[in-house]
Amino acid sequence: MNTSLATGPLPFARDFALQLLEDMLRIRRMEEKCAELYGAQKIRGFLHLYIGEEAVAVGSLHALRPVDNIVATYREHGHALVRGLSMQSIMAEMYGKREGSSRGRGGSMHLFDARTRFFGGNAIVAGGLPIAVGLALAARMRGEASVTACYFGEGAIAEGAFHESMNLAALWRLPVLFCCENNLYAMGTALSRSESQTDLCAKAASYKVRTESVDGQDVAAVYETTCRAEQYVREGNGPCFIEYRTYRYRAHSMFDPDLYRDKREIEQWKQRGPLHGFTARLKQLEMLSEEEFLALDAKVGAEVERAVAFAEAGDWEPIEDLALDLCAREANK
Amino acid sequence: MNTSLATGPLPFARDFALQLLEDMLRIRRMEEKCAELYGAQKIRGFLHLYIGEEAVAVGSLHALRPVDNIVATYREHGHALVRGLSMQSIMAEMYGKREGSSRGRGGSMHLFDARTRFFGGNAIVAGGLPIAVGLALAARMRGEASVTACYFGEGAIAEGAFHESMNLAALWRLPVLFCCENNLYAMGTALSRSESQTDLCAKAASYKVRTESVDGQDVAAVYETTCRAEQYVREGNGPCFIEYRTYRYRAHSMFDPDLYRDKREIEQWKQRGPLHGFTARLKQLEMLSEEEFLALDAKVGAEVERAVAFAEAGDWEPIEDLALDLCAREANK
Amino acid sequence: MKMSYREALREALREAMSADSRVFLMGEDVGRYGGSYAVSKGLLDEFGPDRIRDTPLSELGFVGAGIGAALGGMRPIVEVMTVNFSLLALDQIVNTAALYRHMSAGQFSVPVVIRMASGAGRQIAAQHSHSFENWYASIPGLTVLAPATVDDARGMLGLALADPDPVLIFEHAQLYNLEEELSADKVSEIRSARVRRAGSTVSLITYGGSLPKTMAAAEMLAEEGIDAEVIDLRVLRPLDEATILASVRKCRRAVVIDECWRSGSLAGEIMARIAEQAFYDLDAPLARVCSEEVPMPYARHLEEAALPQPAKIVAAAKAMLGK
Amino acid sequence: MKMSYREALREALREAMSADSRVFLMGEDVGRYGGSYAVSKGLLDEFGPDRIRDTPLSELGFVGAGIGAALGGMRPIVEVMTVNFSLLALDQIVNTAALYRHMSAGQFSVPVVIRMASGAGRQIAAQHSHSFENWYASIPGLTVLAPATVDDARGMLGLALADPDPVLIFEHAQLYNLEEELSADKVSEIRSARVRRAGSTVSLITYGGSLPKTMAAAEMLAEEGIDAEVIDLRVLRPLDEATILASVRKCRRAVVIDECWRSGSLAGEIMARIAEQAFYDLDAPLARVCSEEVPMPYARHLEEAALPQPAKIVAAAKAMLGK
Ligand SMILES: Cc1ncc(C[n+]2csc(CCOP(=O)(O)OP(=O)(O)O)c2C)c(N)n1
Ligand SMILES: Cc1ncc(C[n+]2csc(CCOP(=O)(O)OP(=O)(O)O)c2C)c(N)n1
Ligand SMILES: [Mg+2]
Ligand SMILES: [Mg+2]
Repeated sequence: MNTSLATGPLPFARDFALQLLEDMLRIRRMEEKCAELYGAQKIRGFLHLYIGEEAVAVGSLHALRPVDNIVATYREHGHALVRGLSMQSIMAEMYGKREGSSRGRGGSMHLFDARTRFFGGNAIVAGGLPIAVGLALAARMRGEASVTACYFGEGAIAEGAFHESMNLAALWRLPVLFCCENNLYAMGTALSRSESQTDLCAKAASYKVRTESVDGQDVAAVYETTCRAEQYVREGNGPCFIEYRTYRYRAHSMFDPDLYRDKREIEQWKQRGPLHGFTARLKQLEMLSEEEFLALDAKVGAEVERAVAFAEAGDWEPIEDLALDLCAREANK
Repeated sequence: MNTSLATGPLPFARDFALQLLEDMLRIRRMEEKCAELYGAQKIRGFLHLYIGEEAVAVGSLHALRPVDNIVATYREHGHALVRGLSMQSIMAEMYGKREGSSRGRGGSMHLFDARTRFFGGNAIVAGGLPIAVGLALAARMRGEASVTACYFGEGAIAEGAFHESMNLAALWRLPVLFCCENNLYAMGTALSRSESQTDLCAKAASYKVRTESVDGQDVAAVYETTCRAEQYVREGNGPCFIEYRTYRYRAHSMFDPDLYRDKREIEQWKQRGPLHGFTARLKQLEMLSEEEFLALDAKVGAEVERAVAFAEAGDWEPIEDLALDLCAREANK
Repeated sequence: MKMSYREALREALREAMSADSRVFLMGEDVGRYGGSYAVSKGLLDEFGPDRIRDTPLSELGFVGAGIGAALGGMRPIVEVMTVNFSLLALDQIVNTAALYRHMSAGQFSVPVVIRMASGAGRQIAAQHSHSFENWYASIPGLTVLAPATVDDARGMLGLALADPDPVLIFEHAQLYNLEEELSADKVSEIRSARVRRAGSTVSLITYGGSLPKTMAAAEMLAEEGIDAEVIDLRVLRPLDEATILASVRKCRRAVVIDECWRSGSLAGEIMARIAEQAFYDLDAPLARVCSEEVPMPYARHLEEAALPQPAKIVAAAKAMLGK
Repeated sequence: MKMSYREALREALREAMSADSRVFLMGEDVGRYGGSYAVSKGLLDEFGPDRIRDTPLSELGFVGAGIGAALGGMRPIVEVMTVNFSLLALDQIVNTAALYRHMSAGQFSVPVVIRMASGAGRQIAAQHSHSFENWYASIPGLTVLAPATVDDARGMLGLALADPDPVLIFEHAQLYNLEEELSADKVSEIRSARVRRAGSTVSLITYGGSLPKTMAAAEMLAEEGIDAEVIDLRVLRPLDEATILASVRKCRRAVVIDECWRSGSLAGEIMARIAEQAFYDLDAPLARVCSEEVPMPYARHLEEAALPQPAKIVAAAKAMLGK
């Protein structure tokens, strides 16, 4: 692990930098609130927080276009938010309210949004990869210049679905961006105890897929790397695999006592926090003052409060509508 | 494809060489008879012939020991025979007679033999690989110095089961010999249309598994390579992957019109027939005369005739015994 | 016009591909090989390798890719060589295809058609002879079809493609060589069961590969003066309860026939529905003829003994009538 | 001694591992993490990483490896985190574990035990709330257990390990925190159903996670003067028909309760068996209370509405009695 923080000039303008910072902050503050609401039993079921990994979703999704498809996992609040779901619809979904993005059917793990081509939230590890291959195949057959970005954890690499999907995408040269969020653990299982080859790019390269590996705590590097990969893929050269080296600061889910990681390891990674690091860099570059930061944080805080109020005020889906949207046709029993 | 035949001195004695030749001949003559019996409707269902690939089973299985475990595919008549199932029990099984190795329940694709640790015959492509991993795990936990050899076609490599099994075996350093019979086609699908990376050893190496690739038409080379790999595995160094480069001379199964291969390609490979090549070499080395060859062939022919007579004379399993051996305990419904 | 079931399927594929450029076929050996049951033979030349797309041996991957392509605006027809191999892809069917519309509250839909050969009777033993349509028929969000006639083989595919949600089609391997006259009226819906033989004494309810056997049994019963009605379910999900119950109410006795193992068979589900809804209309206990509860053996006589046969259906019907 | 269902399972694991060095546990996060439902917590320290073996996320691979290890002379206990993920491993269970003995004519056997959490009720939505024990219970060659009490959680594992053939154990996720007095007599067999509450008016037949709900319903019925009998199936394959039929013959009415989707539910199979064998003993149509036929929703009120509940069981029983 590289322990130093990224420094020096940025490859993009201040406005964009502030937007990246704001999006990271939005995820962070939203999720801190979620954790609190989970304690208050407003949010139930599984809740997987993305705290510590924000730079990955923010940097990579900002490299993509509205026409692109996004396929995510159960740890997808951040991706949904950055992609353009309103914080209100996300929060209402976690409350299980009908104003939620899936009318309360999905909860934390199953956020969807057709408008922004956000194909969900998938709670089956590696389950999204074949879907992404198919979305990319459809795009190619329809002559669309879109890229399909598929997020998954490093734990998913052991699944057969990873293997079959990589091969199909490479064999057919499909425009898939395989976005591997390597946070070193799959629940309590460290990468070295799940893969004989821990160099994930070496694994991906065995499918003749182009690979990139980047510091996932550095939002600027994430953005740049993803732009490069996205361009390669969009130009029809076939898929690309990106390893984002990152870390989750919280437990796997709210049920996890988190006893399998060394506290020092967690502390070390926290030194390299994506928010902290980027804020410091912006300050060093004199793009951000402490005052401006506090104003931004207050703005984000207000958005969170509005989202909570919205969710609180929401309605429950009537029980009669349990089977609504099961099928387009008449009830299917 | 290397079009020349292997020549020159052999790394083993004449007796052993003749045994290899005889085993190849036994497979060849048995299967030629099977094809005939299929035409006569004595054998039914699926029948996958190994003709052209004999050197692989013969050379590799002779490198293994009685304590070792063998896991094979639906194209396993040759492996079963070389491993020590009697030709009679194989033939009776294909007839569906109770004297067959599985009392007629399995047929061509499901030969089993506990005595020789022949764990079958598996008609699910790549289905045997996880089983082999488990057998090797058991051997390791029980402190046995056995190797588990698992045969599969190159088509199986696209399956998730291949990926998961390679990783498990490598991660746990298990004594598995992954024996890939690369005959270039999976039914009608050429390797280049099923794998983005057609260098199979490169794929296997991505699991940090040791690899070997050998001319599967040269029984001596197959034997030597397998001995080397088998020793490495037996010594506790973890699994090894061997690619046997071979070719099937017949169609995939008796239902296959075989329209997807170039006739010239087939002819070229026939020039390098494993029997033909090895016989020529033995003659060149003056280890075998034409007379001796004919005598051997006659001996094998007689064995085939005996096997057919045995199968013909066999009984049908009584219908009352349909559920026999379903469970060790009482009928399970 | 006389046509085989196989040809009818091929014609249906050809028609669908010609009519809509979003339709394509993908699966193992559907192209160069011509399909393991030769259904797609010749289509590669006609439509090219993009639309008659051979896949590697990756059932989970390519079924999932079919689902993804449907989400992405195409109308894929995914051929899984046989139902046996579909187990490898089951997660994608259950956890993705069947759920997407409901879980996304109607934002997304998966208009995929998945075809597979199923059933036993060809001496290809335990790993290649399964009938799992009962499992698939238990999954909300799917429509499950079982064409048992050349007409249905010809007509169901287009209707399935028109459905905005996932449809599974089970083609019993023993039917591919079936030859029948193609009727003039096109099959126009995939919602209802059909009375294939009207009768009044006992209702024989079946589908797919068991239909010919059941029709044969009805003939045998007729020779003994027993007037059986034969219902072909056609659609295994959603079940057409109205047709089933009407037949049972008329005949007051029912035998359900399918090739699943008895425990957990679709036949059992049909019986449960009858026991719930037509109990007072019954004059005798319900009965079923299914496969014996063993892995399917290779030897012909054992396989025949393990499968439903006309004689067993006749015996069950007669026992019910006290004959 | 009072004990939780979770502790009972852990004790059973500990006892089995101590008694037989061939026994080991493998699965995702069974070791360092302590098991996703904390069943194996502490066992890694006690038995070491070889025998409490964490696996990568490779359900097909490690379930197959468990089967192979059983063939190779070990007595593996494979934990599949939840039944939902078992779909990825289903091919190995169906096409290998269940077939080996029969297909090899008794030469090989697969003494593996596969445990998995199942069921809904924790608001973890459609991909994590399935009940597929009905599918598994339809496969010849398997024994399928559903411990619903602390005694059974404590006692079934050892008996399952003693079986030379594959045994599946379904642990309903809602039961892990159940606390009960452990009885003095050890559970001694895994072949029969149990009468958990004797009664005479209506037979309520259930298993696993639905047992507590059914017991609650029986109490509610008792308050209304209706004397329900509750049968806990315990063993889902092979079904203990004798106990089921005896209860139905006594009560002459039956409601079957399980958490499967109604179509194709195990409840349906039980009803079919009753309709086949105890038709003349029935005074009313059979009924069942199952899950609604939708993917399980996240929101609590919707999930509750989708699942069997005591009130629904009471209503079904009363309707049957014309009350
Ligand atoms: C097929 C499957 N197996 C197991 C699980 C249970 N599970 C949920 S998340 C998880 C860990 C995944 O780790 P990783 O892919 O690294 O993603 P991360 O949680 O670290 O973001 C596991 C084992 C699952 N959801 N799906
Ligand atoms: C999981 C699965 N999918 C598909 C099939 C159908 N099938 C049987 S053999 C075969 C080709 C396998 O090719 P390969 O692995 O190269 O072995 P070969 O037949 O060439 O020896 C296929 C597609 C199967 N048996 N199992
Ligand atoms: Mg991870
Ligand atoms: Mg091959």
